[in-house]
Amino acid sequence: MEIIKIIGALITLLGSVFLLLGSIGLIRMPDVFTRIQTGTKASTLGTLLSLLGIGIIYFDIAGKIFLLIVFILITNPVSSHMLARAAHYIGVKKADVTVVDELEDFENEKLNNKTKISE
Amino acid sequence: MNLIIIIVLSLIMVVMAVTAIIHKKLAVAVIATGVVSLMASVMYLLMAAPDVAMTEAAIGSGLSTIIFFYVLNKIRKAK
Amino acid sequence: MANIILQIAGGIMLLSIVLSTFRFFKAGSLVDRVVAFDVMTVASISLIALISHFAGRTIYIDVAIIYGLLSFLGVIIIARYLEKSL
Amino acid sequence: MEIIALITGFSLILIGLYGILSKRNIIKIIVGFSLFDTGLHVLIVTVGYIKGGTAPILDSVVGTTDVASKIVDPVPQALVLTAIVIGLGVTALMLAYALKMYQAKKSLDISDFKDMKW
Repeated sequence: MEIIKIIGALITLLGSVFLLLGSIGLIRMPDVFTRIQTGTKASTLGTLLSLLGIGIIYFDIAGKIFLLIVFILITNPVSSHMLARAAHYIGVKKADVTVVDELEDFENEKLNNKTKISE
Repeated sequence: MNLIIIIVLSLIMVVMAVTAIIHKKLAVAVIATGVVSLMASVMYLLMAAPDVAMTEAAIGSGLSTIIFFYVLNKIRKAK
Repeated sequence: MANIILQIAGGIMLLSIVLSTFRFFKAGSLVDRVVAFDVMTVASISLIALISHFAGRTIYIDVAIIYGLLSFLGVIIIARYLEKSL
Repeated sequence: MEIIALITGFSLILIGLYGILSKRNIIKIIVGFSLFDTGLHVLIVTVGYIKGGTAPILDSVVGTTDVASKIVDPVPQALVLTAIVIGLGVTALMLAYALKMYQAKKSLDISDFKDMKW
């Protein structure tokens, strides 16, 4: 039994290290969009791993932990996607090293098609 | 461990409350109030009150922010 | 042994919350602050699960379930406010 | 541990009171009221805490025989639970009045509303 508890604690430690990496990236990244990306990916993975470790230690509440993991896995990327779209819409400045912006290309193409049809 | 957690949470709560009062933009003040409510919820859990923590999480940090932003949007639209 | 490892993990999670508080103060726009708020919420869900281990009551996990259900509503409403389409 | 939570609650009450008394924007006054509310709730919950106690919920950890020596006081928690919900209602009512006042005079400054002053 003790070895299972140590395995669960190590998985929780790994998850907390991912959370720390996410917030270090939140400080060091150059612009808003990269900050959204690192803040969502790393922190979602860290939370999933640490909850999984707690679920391994206490096996009788594994159902609740599974439910919580599914909720976080669904809701967290959706909210950060909406936030990134809002940031693009209000015209937040991008970093100088940004090369590809597919949403802007898509909207320009749609605008061109509309003007072509109306002519 | 509990002592360290409660000291850090208290510092964050006081600093965020001062920010909510002295900042000029209204949206920043509302988000800072949400952070104060979030940390207060974890503090209730350390004070052995999980039912109060649940209510504070649902109402103070979720619903209150939604009402504030709804009214800010209405005020911006009426301008 | 397992208890010491979990205490170290709790310390790292607290450090993560404090670092995202720095980003909240040194923000360039409103979106930065909202991202910092999101990271703080997710880190405190993990912290609640650890506190339920330290207190020895597994019923504290229910608070984390409430957070996981309701925390994304605030971020979505702020995003709609920024897009001017609420 | 209790003394730190008490200091935090008093600090939040004082900061909120400063915001209510000194700010001129109506939304800022409501934010100050919300902070005052949170500080008061922290204070009341901390008063009911007993050292070494656990949550007043009966399950396999807390048996029914020696329950009174293990749990904290549940009455302040029930009071705070009611006060949080009533605080939400009061905040919503204040925000609705703030919206109506803005639509009447196109201003959020509290010193523009002196109709009842004589």
